Amino acid sequence: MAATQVTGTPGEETAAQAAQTEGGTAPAEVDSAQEGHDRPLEAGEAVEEPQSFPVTVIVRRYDPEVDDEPRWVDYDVQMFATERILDALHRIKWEQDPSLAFRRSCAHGVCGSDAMRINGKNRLACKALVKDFDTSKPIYVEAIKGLPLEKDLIVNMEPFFDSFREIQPFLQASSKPEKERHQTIAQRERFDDTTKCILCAACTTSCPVFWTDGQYFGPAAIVNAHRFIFDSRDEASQVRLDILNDREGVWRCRTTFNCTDACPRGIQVTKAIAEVKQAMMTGVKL
Amino acid sequence: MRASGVVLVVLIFGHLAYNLLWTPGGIHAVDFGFVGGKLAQPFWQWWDVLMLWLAILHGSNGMRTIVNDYVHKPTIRAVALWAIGIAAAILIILGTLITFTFNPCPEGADPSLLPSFCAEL
Amino acid sequence: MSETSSSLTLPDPTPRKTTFSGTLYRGNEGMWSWVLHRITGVAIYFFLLVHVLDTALIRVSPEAYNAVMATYKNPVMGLGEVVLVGAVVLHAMNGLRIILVDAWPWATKHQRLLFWIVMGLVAALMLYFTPTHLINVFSPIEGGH
Amino acid sequence: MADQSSVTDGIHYHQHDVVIVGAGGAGMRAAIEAAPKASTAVITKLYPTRSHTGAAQGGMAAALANVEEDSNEWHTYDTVKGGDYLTDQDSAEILTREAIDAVYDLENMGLPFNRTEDGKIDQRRFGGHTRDHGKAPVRRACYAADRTGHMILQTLYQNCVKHGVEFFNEFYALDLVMAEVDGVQRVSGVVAYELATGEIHVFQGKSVVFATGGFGKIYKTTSNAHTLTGDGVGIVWRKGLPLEDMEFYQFHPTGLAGLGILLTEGARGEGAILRNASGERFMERYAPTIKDLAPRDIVARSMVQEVLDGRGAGPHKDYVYLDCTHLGAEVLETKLPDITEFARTYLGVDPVTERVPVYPTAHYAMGGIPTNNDAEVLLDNETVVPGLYAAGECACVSVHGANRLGTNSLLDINVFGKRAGNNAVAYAQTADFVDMPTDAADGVVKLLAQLREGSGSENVAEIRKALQETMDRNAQVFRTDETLQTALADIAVLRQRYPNVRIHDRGRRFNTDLLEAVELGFLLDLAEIVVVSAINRKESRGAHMRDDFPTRDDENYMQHTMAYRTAGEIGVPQEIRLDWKPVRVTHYEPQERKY
Ligand SMILES: Cc1cc2nc3c(=O)[nH]c(=O)nc-3n(C[C@H](O)[C@H](O)[C@H](O)COP(=O)(O)OP(=O)(O)OC[C@H]3O[C@@H](n4cnc5c(N)ncnc54)[C@H](O)[C@@H]3O)c2cc1C
Ligand code: HEM
Ligand code: SF4
Ligand code: F3S
Ligand code: FES
Repeated sequence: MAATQVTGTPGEETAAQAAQTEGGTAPAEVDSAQEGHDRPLEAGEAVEEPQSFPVTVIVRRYDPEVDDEPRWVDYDVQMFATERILDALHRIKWEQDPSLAFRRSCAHGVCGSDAMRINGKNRLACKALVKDFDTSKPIYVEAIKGLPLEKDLIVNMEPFFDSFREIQPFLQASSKPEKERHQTIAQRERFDDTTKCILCAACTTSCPVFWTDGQYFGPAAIVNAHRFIFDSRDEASQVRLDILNDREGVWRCRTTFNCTDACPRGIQVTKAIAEVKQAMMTGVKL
Repeated sequence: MRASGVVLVVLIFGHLAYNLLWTPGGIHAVDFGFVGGKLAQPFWQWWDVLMLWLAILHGSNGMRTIVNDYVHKPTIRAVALWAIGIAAAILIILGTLITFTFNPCPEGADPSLLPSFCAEL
Repeated sequence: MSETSSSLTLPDPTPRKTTFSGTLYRGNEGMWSWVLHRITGVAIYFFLLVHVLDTALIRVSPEAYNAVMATYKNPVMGLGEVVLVGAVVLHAMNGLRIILVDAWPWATKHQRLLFWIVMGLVAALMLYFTPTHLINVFSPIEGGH
Repeated sequence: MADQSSVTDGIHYHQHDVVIVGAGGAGMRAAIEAAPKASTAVITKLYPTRSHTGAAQGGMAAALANVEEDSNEWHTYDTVKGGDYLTDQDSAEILTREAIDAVYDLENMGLPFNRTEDGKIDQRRFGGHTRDHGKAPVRRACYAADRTGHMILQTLYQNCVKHGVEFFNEFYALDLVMAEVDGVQRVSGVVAYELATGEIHVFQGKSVVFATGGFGKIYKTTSNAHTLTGDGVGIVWRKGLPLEDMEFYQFHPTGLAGLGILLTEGARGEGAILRNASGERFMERYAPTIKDLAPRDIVARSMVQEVLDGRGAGPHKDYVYLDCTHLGAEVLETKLPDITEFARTYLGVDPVTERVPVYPTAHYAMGGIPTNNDAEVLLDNETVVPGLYAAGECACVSVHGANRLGTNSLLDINVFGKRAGNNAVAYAQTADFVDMPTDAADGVVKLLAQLREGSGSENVAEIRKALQETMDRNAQVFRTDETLQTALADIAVLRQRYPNVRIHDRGRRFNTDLLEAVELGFLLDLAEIVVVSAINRKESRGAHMRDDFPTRDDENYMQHTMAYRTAGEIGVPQEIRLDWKPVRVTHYEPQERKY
């Protein structure tokens, strides 16, 4: 479809409207590819009116003031394929049971509030699309594992942030430059991956080692240590390596890769951990 | 853990292969005579001792990790850790003693059970 | 006060309980290999305890030693040995994989592939070992050597 | 230093020199100044790293001239012109002058900016930022891929950790306590609700800084987080303090169609082009010189115009396209990775090969709590409330005038956040605590009890949805007296229904049901002020586009709106009095705005 050049002032009718199927990229139903994120929509694919359909969502609920044990509660909600699990939870909260408690804020995967276990895997509810699930079966939603459960899908995040704070997650550099410190593009690239972390805890709470006793620093803390260890401007890499050489440090990682699979930001978490381990053995290579 | 692991691969695979695969008859061949014959040679003595030490240290260390992971009650944890430690110590001492004090041709034993070289003594 | 009423309907006050609590975390290869590594590690450990003790009988008398060794030679134990060796092989190969993943960037990146390589190696080794060993186990005792 | 706490009658009392409400960019920037010098508490309803500053993508403007010639004077000009001459020009001068240090500060704190070949901070183009007074687009936005806000938020939080700032996470400030001392209204502290326990905390502070962010949730389609409900602005309003320029609400041109999730203007800065259904680059008609990089109000308006004229794309012809396909996978993956992923995840559209459906989305409040250049909150056109400060999106300095330029807000939160922190701590070092009235917490206790124990049958979510829908329909990019009156009437009905909301969660712990009801109260208040202010401004300026008064009227309206609440409580209609405040002009006489 050639781009028709239109001249004239806004408001003038143009003859170019017939051409509107180009690209065919309405927010319409796409298909239910199982794990198919990032799948581009074929140009020209038919645009259909989206249809809603019923989905059963089973939420593991817990009210500390009433329940001794968490319990599973089912809800039936009407969903569109392009919606997210967060929309389902909102629909439950806003239309069926307002007492359902969960955290959320940005709703598009950048604030890290809504990590939860959906069908047995840690995801951000706002990045888990209904179309990626088999909706002929119920979808199970429960809190992330390994942190103290507070209510419904809310856990106590303090232990998680404590580990984060322990690795001295801030730039330590003695000189005070007049303007910016310099850093080459390659040096900046070296730690790019780990700067993406939004501290959602999806990784740490997917780690089987973390579940065992919760003492392990956890992948998120290591990721954030990595971000500074490999920053050419930082001078305290050794301090962080020493902290992580602790018995609850990197060596407790058993390379199960659950963290890498869970990270909603696509950070190569296990790789970062391995790089920290290597730095401990052979020194930091920037 | 990792270093001992690498060495153990060689040792254990050698051990298994020699005892179960490369010896004609495999497991059936393993008896006093066979083992005694092996333990009479310094090469196998050292091989076995090293394997024993490493395996026990490696295994006990692994068990220690596992106990630390899953046993949260301090008393039970302490008991379990002690048990692992004591077991490791006993086994290492016992195993080492046996390997080096072992007499392949004990007095008064049925000669048919002994390694063939005993007959030459 | 306004009379507008809400369309909100509350669910059953006693919600239907399902029979289980907490789902199993659905990890991938890495997690299951770790579970296997752990299980095989513990299994081998306990076998090792027994194995050192039985070997110690060699110091007691040839008869005593041969008596325990005889138990290893019965066919049920023979199958057990296959499982045991399987565990050792799996543990060992996976142990090597873990070491590689920690130390070698290529392995970290291609851990999934590496897992299947390990599985392949384990299968190959066991395909070699199992028949050889089982033939020995089930073949009549030739006696002597 | 004061740093004590106690419990009386189930209410917790704390004392800190400086109390900061909000832990977004502005709040934490203030905390970094205040915490090393005085006992500082930061109260925040979200964990700091969950704040919406983290969603900002494109960049932060500063005339560093790292990649091409630039000056802060040009930056000032752009800011003033971008704000359609409603910007207070002395404030804009401060903003652009201190911009340079603000960027260096962040870099020195560790922010990983993208770099140029020679290792300096890289810069990119952004809407409305030009060379030499409008000659051509200029590279002024310092950026870190398309996660600049994320990096700012993380860096500031990291530095708060470094300084050991004391955070009260998931504490909802619900009231401001003021008391009269020697005939002057002074600030005494803040009352907050602890989400985890349902307990009330009273924070006494010598100075209080509000940095609670925006209120995009008055609209349905918005780039703002669910939690941006304007609590801080609402609290100040309910205290009888004025709000400034509330009719100016910015719509960002490129929200993902139907969802409102933002695609940064940085995409157009990198060369992406807006096209209508027929593929025409329509911005050439509306802004011949800088085309797709015109300021947001102009681009958003042009897009809506295209759709109204039937040139929209899609089955309902209700959006246009953002075309990035010519940028190549390389640029998209390295400079715009996040938005590329958003389009893929949420629309199933791959920007590398396909055009992305976009439509304007409610984005940014130019208006808010009026402050002077020292971030001190004003009680009328000049008088400050001693000890009370505001910064960030909740404040109106006003550096953004009638329309904020992209990248100027991340700048605003850093420049004025820092000023607020510095001034608040300086004030705290000289002032005494103002006695906390014994009934300080009563207002909040009453408000919560009223909501919690209400026996009505209204549903919070339904009222909120109705509010958002009427705002989307009637107080959006184009408005007329008629649509605004409709919105006002709708809001009046919703305000009447509000006291009858029913809270289903009767528990104390993590009662998000209760808090959504409280937040709705603020949304209703603010939406009404937006609409009332908009009705009153019978001209078109910046983001405020009146179809019935399509031109700018400097004669009558080149002044800020000041709204005051004269009466009103829950269930009682509010009475709003409007007044004007002159615009401070230094160098730039109003001109027609052409790009
Ligand atoms: C998607 C998006 C992209 C953007 N991109 C850019 C960009 O590229 N460049 C640019 O310059 N600007 C951009 N902006 C605008 C800019 O990001 C925001 O205006 C700015 O970050 C606001 O910062 P803040 O500190 O004022 O508020 P926020 O970061 O929103 O923080 C508000 C804080 O207040 C707290 N809070 C709120 N209410 C309460 C309460 N009742 N009690 C206690 N705490 C409370 C919250 O917990 C939070 O910590 C963007 C905005 C959005 C939405
Ligand atoms: C054959 C060669 C062997 C290799 C290459 C090997 C390798 C390893 C490695 C690398 C680990 C560390 C796992 C990790 O950090 O995730 C480990 C753990 C362990 N190994 Fe071995 N091992 C071998 C033999 C043995 C033997 C003979 C035993 C039993 C005595 C044993 C018992 C254990 C146990 C109990 C663990 C702890 C498992 C855990 O913590 O999850 N291993 N092994
Ligand atoms: S590394 Fe990934 S999963 Fe872990 S906290 Fe950071 S963003 Fe979340
Ligand atoms: S899940 Fe845990 S074991 Fe290591 S690879 Fe990740 S931290
Ligand atoms: S709501 Fe912000 S990450 Fe999901």
